[in-house]
Amino acid sequence: MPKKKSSEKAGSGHNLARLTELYNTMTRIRAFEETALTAHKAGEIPGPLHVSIGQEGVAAGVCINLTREDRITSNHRGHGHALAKGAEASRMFLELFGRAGGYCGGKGGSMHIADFSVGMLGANGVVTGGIPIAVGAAQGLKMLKSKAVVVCFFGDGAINRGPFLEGLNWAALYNLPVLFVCEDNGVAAFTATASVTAGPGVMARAASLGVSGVSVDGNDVVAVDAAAAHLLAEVRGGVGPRLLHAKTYRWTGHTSTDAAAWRDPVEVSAAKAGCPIARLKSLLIERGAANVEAIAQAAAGEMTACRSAAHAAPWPDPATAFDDVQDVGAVRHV
Amino acid sequence: MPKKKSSEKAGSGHNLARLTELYNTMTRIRAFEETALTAHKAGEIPGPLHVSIGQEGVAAGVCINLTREDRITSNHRGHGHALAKGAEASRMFLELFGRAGGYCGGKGGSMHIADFSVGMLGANGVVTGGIPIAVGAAQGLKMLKSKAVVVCFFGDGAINRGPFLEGLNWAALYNLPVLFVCEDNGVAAFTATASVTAGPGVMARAASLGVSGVSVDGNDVVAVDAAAAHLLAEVRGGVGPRLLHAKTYRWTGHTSTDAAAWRDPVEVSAAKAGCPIARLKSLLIERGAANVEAIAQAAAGEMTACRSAAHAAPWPDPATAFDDVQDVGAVRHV
Amino acid sequence: MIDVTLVDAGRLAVQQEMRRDPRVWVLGEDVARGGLWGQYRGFLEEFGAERIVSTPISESTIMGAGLGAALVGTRPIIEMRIFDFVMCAMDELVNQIAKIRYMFGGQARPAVVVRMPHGMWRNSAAQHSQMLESWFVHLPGVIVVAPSCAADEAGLMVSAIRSDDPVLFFDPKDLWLAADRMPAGEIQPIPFGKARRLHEGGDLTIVTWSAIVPKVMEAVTLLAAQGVHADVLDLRTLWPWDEAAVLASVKKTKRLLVVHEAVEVGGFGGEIVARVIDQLGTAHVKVARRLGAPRLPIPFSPPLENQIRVTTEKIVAAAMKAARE
Amino acid sequence: MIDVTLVDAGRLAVQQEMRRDPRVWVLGEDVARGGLWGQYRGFLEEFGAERIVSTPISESTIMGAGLGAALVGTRPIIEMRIFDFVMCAMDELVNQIAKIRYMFGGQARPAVVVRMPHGMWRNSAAQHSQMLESWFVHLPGVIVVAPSCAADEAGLMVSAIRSDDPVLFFDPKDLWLAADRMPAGEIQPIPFGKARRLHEGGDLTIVTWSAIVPKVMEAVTLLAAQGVHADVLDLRTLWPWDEAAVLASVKKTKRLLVVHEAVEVGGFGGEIVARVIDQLGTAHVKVARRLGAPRLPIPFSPPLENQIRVTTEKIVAAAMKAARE
Ligand SMILES: Cc1ncc(C[n+]2csc(CCOP(=O)(O)OP(=O)(O)O)c2C)c(N)n1
Ligand SMILES: Cc1ncc(C[n+]2csc(CCOP(=O)(O)OP(=O)(O)O)c2C)c(N)n1
Ligand SMILES: [Mg+2]
Ligand SMILES: [Mg+2]
Repeated sequence: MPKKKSSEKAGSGHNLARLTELYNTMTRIRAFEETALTAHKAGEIPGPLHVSIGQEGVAAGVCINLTREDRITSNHRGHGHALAKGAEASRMFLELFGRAGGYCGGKGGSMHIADFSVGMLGANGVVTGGIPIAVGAAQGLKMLKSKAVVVCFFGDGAINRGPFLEGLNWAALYNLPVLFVCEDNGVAAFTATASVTAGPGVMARAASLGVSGVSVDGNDVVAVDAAAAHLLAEVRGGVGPRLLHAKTYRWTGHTSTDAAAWRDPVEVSAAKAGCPIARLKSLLIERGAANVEAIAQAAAGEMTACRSAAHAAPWPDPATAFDDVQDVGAVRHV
Repeated sequence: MPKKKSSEKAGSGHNLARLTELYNTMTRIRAFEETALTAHKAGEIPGPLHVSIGQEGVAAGVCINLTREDRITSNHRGHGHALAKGAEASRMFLELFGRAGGYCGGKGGSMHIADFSVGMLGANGVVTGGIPIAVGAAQGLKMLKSKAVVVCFFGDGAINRGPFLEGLNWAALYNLPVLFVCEDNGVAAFTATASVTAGPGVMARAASLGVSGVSVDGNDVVAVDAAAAHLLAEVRGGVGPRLLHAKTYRWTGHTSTDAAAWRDPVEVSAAKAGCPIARLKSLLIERGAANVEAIAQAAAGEMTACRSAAHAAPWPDPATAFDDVQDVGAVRHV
Repeated sequence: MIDVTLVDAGRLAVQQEMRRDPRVWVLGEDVARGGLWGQYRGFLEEFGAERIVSTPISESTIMGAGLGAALVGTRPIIEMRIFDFVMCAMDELVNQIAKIRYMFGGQARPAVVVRMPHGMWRNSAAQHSQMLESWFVHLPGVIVVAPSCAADEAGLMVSAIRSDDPVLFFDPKDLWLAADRMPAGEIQPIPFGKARRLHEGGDLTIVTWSAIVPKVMEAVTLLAAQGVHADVLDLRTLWPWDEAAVLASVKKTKRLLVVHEAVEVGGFGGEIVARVIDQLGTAHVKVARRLGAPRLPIPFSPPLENQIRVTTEKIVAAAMKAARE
Repeated sequence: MIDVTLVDAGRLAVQQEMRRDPRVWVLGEDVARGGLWGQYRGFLEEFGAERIVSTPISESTIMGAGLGAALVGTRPIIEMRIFDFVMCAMDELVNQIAKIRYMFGGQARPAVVVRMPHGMWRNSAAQHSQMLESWFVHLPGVIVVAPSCAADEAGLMVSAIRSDDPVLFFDPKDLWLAADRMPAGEIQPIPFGKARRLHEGGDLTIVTWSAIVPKVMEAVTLLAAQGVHADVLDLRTLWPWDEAAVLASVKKTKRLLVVHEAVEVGGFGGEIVARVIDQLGTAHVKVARRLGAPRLPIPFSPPLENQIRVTTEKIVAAAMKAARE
């Protein structure tokens, strides 16, 4: 049965340093994406851009419980996951801009950011694409006797694709160290997920595949942190996979070019009123934190600088288009 | 919650004619497959052959509740489904033998028998292959305002492939007239299904996808009939899809060339002792049926005759290899 | 003539056929909302939720359910959003749709249209830019359609919907929203297997299709200015393809250049070259060559993408070489 | 030399490499039981259930989990049972494995071997007999291997396991259990991209691979008896392929015949013909032609299967024509 974590209790148990760290991560994600959106609208960023504004609590609350050796897989809306796992904003911006020095040398863009050096095994342009990869990574780590665990982020739209069933069954079967995180923002692209999803939902689906878990208010980062801490402790203990179901809300459209006129404005206002960052900020102020504004300002400043740097950065050498396809049988010219 | 149907009650409610019809179907399936196995061993049937000896109660008990307009989809082990749905044994034998006049003109063989004229939409060589086809057929029938329903047969091994999740969610979502029938013989090819399946099983998986159902002893044909009647009445009533989980046992190996040395002989003997046909026979004799032996003999005679006829039948004209690929863009010669 | 984009042209064709035949319907993600490009705009209002069915993200079942619905007599248009996601539904397409009529000895008629916008769509990177149309030419049981202009999008769509064979319909993503014109009034079906001659010339034959066609035409203008006159055939359908028209043209020009956006290695250009050589003999052909993309995934960054794209300049250079060699 | 089947040869190679490198492991259906053909017989006993992992019927995840496990440094052999089922795992293969290194700018190394027994296997019908190896030549990011004899099965498997690139390894189903011989002792890796010359001759070049090779050799013997001497190259790997060897041979013979079991239309033969014509020019090639199957699904019944199969007689006839024309 899903347990509901109450934020109050967990929050009071949290020390100020941890809350501050969460706040720092969340404001950095927010600033990153707001800056990226502006840059995209200004024509500085090519291709599609999927932002997760409003969902920052999930990435921050989960990843604060991970070590560098732990791995994550992500989906098409992965900036927050990458930043929370420790990827550098500057190299992410370079990648968004398609410049030299970006994480993928300009080959990936927003939808394919990865930083293997911090255990971020990549965003993915295919819905559920990260699920089989995550369970395989966990299987490999187990084989190598590593202590690391894997966190697999996906959206509520992903639970209607076959690999969801296959991957959870697989992880439970081989008792793999995976935390599945369903970021449930209620929509899949432009469609309300409830309108295309039968049955009682992701928790029941997971339970039927042998994966138990916890459902949490994803906009309450303290609750997310507590639930993730609890579940990851279980996963590290070797009990097999677990699921974290985080209910959240996406403030914006599907991509940066989707003005989201189709969204109910009342719903959007309500979500903004319950902003996860504002909620944490109140808590921090209540707990006597002095530097809250400074953190947000630093985040904004950092991202503005990243944007400018990316804008000024050189394009990749066109010849690099031929690199990193394969060692044997690589082509070198048109 | 799964309801268990008790055979005694249902059986007593059955009239002798219906029990006799079930017996006739089951003995015909058994005779068909035993004859086919012998023919295969004698080298008369090319290619792989998957028989369902021991599982006849499921096909018979379900299909007795169908009209000719209802459709079924099947899997790689589909002789019983086809016969129970009304396909002709003679044309099935011709197909097994690869002869002219076979259901597919010799193009399909055992794994691809279909008889659209009786609503048998085909066996399938891909595990879960019939699931999306079944839900789509139901959707089409609904659109055409047909009263027909669709029965989708699959094995316990199929519940670990993605299309199981997708198909059940889909059927529940669009409230489609489908009865899913999981023929659970405990094995998938050569692997005990329990050893590769996490969680509480097919009923829970279906429930999590919004599909409720009934679990039944698949070797008790009277119970299968009663459960299928009940579920199909619901489905015809427009409540959406249902699941029938029929626990059964496959006496033989995966294919006709698998001697099944890997099976526990104690288990096999126990299964044979609980033979679904023998059980029904006892019931019939108890109820005073006079013609039981004659039915079994007639079935054996029919299938022997089908075998001989198939053996003597002409091969298809080799030129027909070029027929029925496509209308436009068809090739006519090598 | 009316001013339309290719999206409009496709929409008008589907709408016309849905009005004509109540068995025609559409299933796919977000289609009730009008589709990703507006190719089904207004359909929910006109045809209702039963004939314009927004589905879960379940590609296997979108494809497979379309097949099942065809088997009972409806005529589904299976919208796959973008071609790359067809990789999630290949069993249903390759093992089921393409083979079911044959395997069952003619009993099944999988009359589906599978709509798969394909190819580059600026800076969408490796998982949203693929062109693998040549794969399906190699797959028995299907028709392969790849239009490059509004009139063909419309006329071939009408044929696709009326076809009893399964039709793989590749909308050209990069041209999808380009301005174009097409005849007003009822859309007439365009037969499969007939190429469209875009330019007459005696110096070389250029065979091409899909999103690259406008670039080829730019190149042809530049070539003409330099005194090289190309015979240009837009194949429009890759299976069946208009071998007769290609052979007739190469007989005249003796020089063949196939231009496609897809990777050159293993692309459909090889098939065309091989057939031409086989049918005409090497003695009657001076040059037979292809121009396609290098064997690389599609990169994201504009200069990288430009580096590997088939450009007008590359087409001019290749055509010049083929004509003069 | 030792007497082995191709199954044995593959087994010995995998065993040798699993002994050498503890990071190598196998996942797939029924593999702990030894695999469908016994290609992993005895592995459970020797390597334990962690390195020979019998999986659920979950092709997407077999493929995708293999990739994930490679990303953390293990070296999986992904056993797909038969090629046709790869259609259930195409997203993981095409959109993930083939592109991940490139998309991520070199960070990922998908060092997997995907094992896919392919082709006819008498009377298994349309869903269990396909050969689509040419598709993967067209797919950037992968190596394509298709051996035809025990020594190649073994030596190429060793190379595949040691490769940091993803290798698609097509075991030839129809030859799988045929008796053959291979060198005793440690199995040496065979480099990718080197053809094997099976016969020397000056009258025409035959390029071939996989299960059809023994039939080609039967034909070559019959041709020799009629005074036609063929240069025969077994490509062994289709990407990279030994273009240099093929060009050298055709330069000598001026006549090329590609023979493959797969459908001729859109098959890899077209690529070979197109490259040869491109590189040598039509003036230096007299004949360039292919022999493959007609564009049909594979039927079940023996006479129908025989009708569409590439047979020794058809090879002889095509070679005769190519040599004499
Ligand atoms: C297999 C596949 N189908 C369709 C798409 C197109 N698509 C991209 S994101 C998306 C919606 C995903 O919804 P969800 O998983 O809830 O993530 P969210 O966008 O809400 O963060 C869709 C349908 C895709 N990328 N991959
Ligand atoms: C997608 C796919 N994977 C693997 C196979 C090979 N295969 C054929 S039958 C079978 C076992 C199926 O088990 P189950 O569904 O329980 O049916 P049963 O054989 O027990 O009747 C397997 C793995 C296949 N046909 N299709
Ligand atoms: Mg969502
Ligand atoms: Mg079973």
